[in-house]
Amino acid sequence: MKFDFSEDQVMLRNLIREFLTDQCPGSHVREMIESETGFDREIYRQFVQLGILPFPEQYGGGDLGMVEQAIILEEMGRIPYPGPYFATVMLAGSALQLSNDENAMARFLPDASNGDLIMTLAFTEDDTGWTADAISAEAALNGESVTLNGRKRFVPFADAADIILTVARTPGTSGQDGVSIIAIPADAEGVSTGKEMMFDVTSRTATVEFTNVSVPVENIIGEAGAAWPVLEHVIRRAAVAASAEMLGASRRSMEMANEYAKERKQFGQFIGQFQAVKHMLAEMLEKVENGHAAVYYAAWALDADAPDAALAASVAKSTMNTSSRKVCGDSIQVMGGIGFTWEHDLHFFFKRAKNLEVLYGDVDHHYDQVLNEVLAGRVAGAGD
Amino acid sequence: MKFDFSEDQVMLRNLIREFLTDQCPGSHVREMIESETGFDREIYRQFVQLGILPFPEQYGGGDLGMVEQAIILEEMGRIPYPGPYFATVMLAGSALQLSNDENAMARFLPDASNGDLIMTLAFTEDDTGWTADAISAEAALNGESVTLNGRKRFVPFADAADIILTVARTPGTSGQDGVSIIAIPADAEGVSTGKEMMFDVTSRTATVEFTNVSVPVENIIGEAGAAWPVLEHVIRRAAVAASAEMLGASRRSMEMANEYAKERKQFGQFIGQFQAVKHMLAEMLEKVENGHAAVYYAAWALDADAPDAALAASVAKSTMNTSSRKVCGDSIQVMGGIGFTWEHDLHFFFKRAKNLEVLYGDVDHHYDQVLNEVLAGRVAGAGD
Amino acid sequence: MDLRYTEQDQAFRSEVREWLEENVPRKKLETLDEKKAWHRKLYEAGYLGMGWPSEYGGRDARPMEQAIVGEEMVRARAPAPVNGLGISIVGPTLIHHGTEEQNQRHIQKILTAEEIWCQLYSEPNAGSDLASLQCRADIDGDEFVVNGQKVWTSGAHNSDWGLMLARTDRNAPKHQGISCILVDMSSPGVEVRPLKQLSGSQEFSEVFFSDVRVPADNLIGELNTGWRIAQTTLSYERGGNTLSRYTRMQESFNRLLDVVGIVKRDGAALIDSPHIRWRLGKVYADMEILRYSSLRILSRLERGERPGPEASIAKLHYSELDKAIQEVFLDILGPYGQQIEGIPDHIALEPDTDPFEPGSWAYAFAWSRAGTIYAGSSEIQKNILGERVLGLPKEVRADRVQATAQQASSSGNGDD
Amino acid sequence: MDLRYTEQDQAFRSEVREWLEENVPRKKLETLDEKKAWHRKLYEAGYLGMGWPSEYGGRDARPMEQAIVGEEMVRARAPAPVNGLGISIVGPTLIHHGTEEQNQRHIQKILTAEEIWCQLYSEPNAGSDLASLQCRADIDGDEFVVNGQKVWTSGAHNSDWGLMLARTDRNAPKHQGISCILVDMSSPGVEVRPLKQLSGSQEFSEVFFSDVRVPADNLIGELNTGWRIAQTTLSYERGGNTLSRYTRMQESFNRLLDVVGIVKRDGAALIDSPHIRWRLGKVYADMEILRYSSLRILSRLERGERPGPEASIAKLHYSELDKAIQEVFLDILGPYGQQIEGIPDHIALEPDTDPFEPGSWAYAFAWSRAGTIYAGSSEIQKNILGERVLGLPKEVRADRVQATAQQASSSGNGDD
Repeated sequence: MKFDFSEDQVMLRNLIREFLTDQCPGSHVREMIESETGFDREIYRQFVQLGILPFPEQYGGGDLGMVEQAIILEEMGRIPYPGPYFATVMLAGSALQLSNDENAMARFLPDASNGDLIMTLAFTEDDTGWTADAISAEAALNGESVTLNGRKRFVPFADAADIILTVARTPGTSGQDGVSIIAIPADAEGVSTGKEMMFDVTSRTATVEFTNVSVPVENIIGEAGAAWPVLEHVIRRAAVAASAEMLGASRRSMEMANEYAKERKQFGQFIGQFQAVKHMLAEMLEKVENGHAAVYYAAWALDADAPDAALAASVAKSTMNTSSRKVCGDSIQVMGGIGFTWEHDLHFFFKRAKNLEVLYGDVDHHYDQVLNEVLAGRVAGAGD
Repeated sequence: MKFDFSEDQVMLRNLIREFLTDQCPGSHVREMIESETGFDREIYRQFVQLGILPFPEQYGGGDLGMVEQAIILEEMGRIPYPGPYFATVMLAGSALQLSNDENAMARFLPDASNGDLIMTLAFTEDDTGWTADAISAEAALNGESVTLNGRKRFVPFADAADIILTVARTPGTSGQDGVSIIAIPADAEGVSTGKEMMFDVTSRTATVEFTNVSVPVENIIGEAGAAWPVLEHVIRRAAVAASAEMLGASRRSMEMANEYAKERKQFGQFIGQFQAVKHMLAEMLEKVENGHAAVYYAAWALDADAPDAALAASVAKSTMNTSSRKVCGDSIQVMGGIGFTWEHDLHFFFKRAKNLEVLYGDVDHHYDQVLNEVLAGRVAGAGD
Repeated sequence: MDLRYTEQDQAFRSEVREWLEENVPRKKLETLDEKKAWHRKLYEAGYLGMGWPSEYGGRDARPMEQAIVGEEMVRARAPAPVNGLGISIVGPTLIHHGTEEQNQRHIQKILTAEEIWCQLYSEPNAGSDLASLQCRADIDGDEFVVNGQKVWTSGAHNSDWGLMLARTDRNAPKHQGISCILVDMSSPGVEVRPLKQLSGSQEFSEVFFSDVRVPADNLIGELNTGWRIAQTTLSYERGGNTLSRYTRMQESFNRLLDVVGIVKRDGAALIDSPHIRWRLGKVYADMEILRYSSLRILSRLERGERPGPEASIAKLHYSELDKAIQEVFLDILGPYGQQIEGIPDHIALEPDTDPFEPGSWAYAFAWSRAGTIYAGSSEIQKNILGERVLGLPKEVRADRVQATAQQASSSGNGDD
Repeated sequence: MDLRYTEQDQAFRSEVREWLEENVPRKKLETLDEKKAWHRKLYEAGYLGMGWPSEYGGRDARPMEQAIVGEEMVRARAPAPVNGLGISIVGPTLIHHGTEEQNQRHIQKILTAEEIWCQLYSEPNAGSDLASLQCRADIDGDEFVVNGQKVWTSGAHNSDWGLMLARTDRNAPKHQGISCILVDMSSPGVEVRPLKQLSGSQEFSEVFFSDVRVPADNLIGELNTGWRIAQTTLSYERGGNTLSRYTRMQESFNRLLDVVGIVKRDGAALIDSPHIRWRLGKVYADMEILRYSSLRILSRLERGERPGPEASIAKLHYSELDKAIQEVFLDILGPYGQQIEGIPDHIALEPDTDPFEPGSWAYAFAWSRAGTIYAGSSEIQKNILGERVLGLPKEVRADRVQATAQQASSSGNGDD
């Protein structure tokens, strides 16, 4: 029973923190979010070249586990980093890896590992759920090609992506049957993107319309019509990854509020001397530390393929969904007016956490999953 | 627009408060709850003879409205008064009044108004819901008599009651159809009661089993098989009445905690000087004052037969359900160890409020009702 | 108890509603002139400053009539008057504390929006602890010389005049060295720098004062009595306006009801999700409580009572409630609730013409986070309730300890 | 990170489980002798004081092994050892601070329950502010003379000995005048009065001391160092036991799962209510967090770290969580959850043999309200976290202000 990070993991965290605080100070985050694409391509390239990717080594990755990805994403949450790492690596990359489609991996992962290829996953539609019932875009097989029609919303970094892994179903199917993942080049004929702008200014998304987009059948990732189990696993990984980002955003937010409470005086004393503020911060600390336990337990469980891996992922996401709104929100309350200004970085964390709350399952979705796992007996044994 | 009590209403409140603080000090409450029946028959008799009942004057009542009953019940909650007022007047009495069954009223209300007759309503069964679906006890008509079979649980003061108004359905019916209210003498053959003891030691209930209990058809209150609309109305009144009791329990509880916070010193200062305690009490005050607005609005709406009367009743009950647990619970937290002793009265309020939470609809039930009323457009107009 | 609207009130409501239907601008007011024109129109219809005495251009209207106008304006999606602070804060302050000359000079122009006003209270180091403000107004002959900085000044960029709290005696205990002064915002030495908020919009400014000369005649009331004047002023912010806050929430709720009938999640309309139904029921119940308690406050105002410390309950309640409700709205709406651009028409919070809320759920959400901070944070309100309503002893606080120590030291060692 | 149990731990767990299956009493322990016999049996099996050094009858067991025993005892519904405070508090205190003679005299008897111990700390006026205790132990020759009152003494009526904090110097600053003393509860002048709790049960007592004479040899450590000793003692209460608290919650949850499959509300099984499913999912998620964080604490203990102020997170977390969870259980169960007598067998919380929880949901609910008050209230824990973990400055508090004033006054007016 070792809950602490290994030495390698500590080194990884230090490496990432150093890189990001160096390359992405608040001033540069502001530049990036004002820019056309919303991120800095050069920083992104350098970042993925740090050798930290979960992809297999033969495709240029670092073969790192989910615990390591959680460490990386927690650090990203502390900036919060604006860029397509999550989209390329945690969404599209996970879909390729978990599909076990060697051809597709060989085709896309080496370039992605270089930072030359940006990918994303188009899952969400007008229906914003995270079960197979939410999918209605249609992919029709016509001999050697497949034709895609449908509209995807909130596609992360769709404007920047070269490849959009798109989730669609065989016409006439429903539920978990008939779901496929298809690699669509962003410049394919019939693909058009529409602007979205979110409350979380550090994340970019777009609406993508697919009108009779035709690609070769080789672009289907894994087996046609049988992608749901893969997607379920992708969403689970994404939920844990998002939880890690929310943890980073929460902890950084709390640290800022805590520093402020030690410096800001009102009524002749530091505001951190008022119990109202002190106790609020103590509650944040409790939530952050519990969140740490939840995120890393879940990441470990995925790596270990533990029987309670799905349960732990839902515990982590539902917990961070409720904690991060409280921690980031109360940080604003502690900092008062200054926390409400655009000039202070605090709102970035609040917004990033809020955005991640509704992605990869809200609390309703995950409490449902938790109970299902419990009723199915997929819980951790007490060592037996 | 007058939200304040009229002079008569203020006088009524003072009368009740004086009577109850006089007759039911904490010491006597303790004696009553230790006694066989759980209440003091003589005090009960004197109390109902104050002329405060909602029954029509011709049957010995005071013809008072729901606002007045809320005033009375709020005062009872401040003791909290242990006795069958709620069961006799608000449950059974309401059922008789709302049934518009003149014969039944003439038969029972005069004695009830004297305090000679104690009545109760047996609604809850093994299924503890508050819709018609919860009812499965059967009442079969055989010519001039009706035969009752079934088990009722949590029947208030069933041990003391002379008449048990029992809710049952015609065999073969379901839902809101076929529901009747039947007056069963407690000493009828086939009636047996089983002991229950509740966390709320100031309220008595019992399990009542009906085995082939046969009574004349005249004992059916109102029209046979058509009692559901009446019962729905009875439950609505009971929900508002219970909210008023919870309000009284909450306010009294808060007052005690507030007094304690002004007297108790720790770390050289009054604990009410700590923001943790001060803010907790301020939040209680907010809840209590909002509860007051909710309870009396709902009571007024019932009296005025306002279009939003059902909505307001559900708002009041759901609000007091969530507020009273917080107010009474935090009072214990403020008072610490002393609040956890049996010798201090504080726990009586906590327990009474907890008991009332699950009666006449929990929050799930009432939030459901609220939305239904809103979707049906049965809301208050803005003066139009 | 009688919670019916009187026939008189109902008639008045119909009149207001009719007038608004005919007069509310159908397009967003872009220019300052357009905004002033709308303000003036509202005034001329008798719907601004309506509680003021008729001698000052008001109509001695009852609190209920003011509340009705407030409600109906929300319902009609009428833009707020551009000189809102002039109407809600400055006018009443002048009426209570101004000289005849000051009132003659300003009140009519406040009503007509010829003069737009802002409130110069908060400072970077004086937020919750407003009385520690440091912006100085030093007397020099028959002028004040003002130096310092204000922050969180709403609408400063449009303002002609400001109502300022400034320190006029640096040696007095902090509450006793503050004065209330009228400042011409076009005076040399006044600099306004817009401040961008978390919401992305810029409703507030920082205002800097460098040797700004203000005629001594612009003092309100006595010198060094500004704190007491401001306390009265602040109380105008609380009380009768809670009903229109309720109405605003209800308008959003009704819009949400439309949306949840259309938008689907996991194949079913949102309204068919039991969890969403539960939340909608709870939110509506919570909103109704605000309505009931607003009616209770109005009933007191109608009886002629002034809002006392109990008004803190209303402030605490509606600001915390708004925060909770907006969060629930976003829970229900999923990513659509966080969309600022590109939001489908059938999901958008109907764009009203109020510049404060440009039509996205996210904006309303963002602003709800400010409500528990400004005009006395929730923590301050709880202190007020604890001490002034519940009668709890004041907390031991550094400034009080220091004041006591200074007093003891200045009075010698006599009471050892 | 590696969160698997080692093979060694798994083997140990199987061994413990097997032993408990064979040995846990099948009926409620009624008499003190029966309770002592069970305690002794546990000790002889090696499951009590197992972390103590072997020279004192322990087996130098690892924290994980202790946690496993704790978990398995809950799972097996094993009665708690009657001398629980002796094992958890008194023994470790003696091992760290006792003289060789004191240890020889008591430790073995603590392990065997020949001596049952209680903890004489809290007083009516010393709860959260324990250091303000007033119970006096005055030195008179080679004896202490003890006068005063203690309260919230758990198991006092059965106790042979008590570990007392008493004031031995009334002129010293409050933390520096307290000593830690062993008191024979059969001494003349000791009076135990049972105290009935909100739950209806009587686990605690008030204890009165009138001129009770205690040999000076019974002092633990140095005179007037009792506060420091008690601080170490209190830290034993926190830490490794959170896993068994989780296990207890999980046992209740599993029982609830049985019940909600059977009991109906409005015609449908409780488990079919989406709202109840939501609550069950949430409760389980919250419980899992407690398990994960317990494992994290255990992992630190295994590495040899002592629980520091972070242990306050665990205390705050499990006590507040228990309060929330028990409330949810009652929400789900409706009136059945509040039944104390007459509860149908298929709904009752399975009666275990633990005297603390006599099998009703209501009792567990009632006790959950005490958890945020005793052993450092939630408010105290938040202060500890704020000041000792987050490094926030201490609050301005009357006793500190007074101490500073006294210091200033006793050192003359030098630092004016």
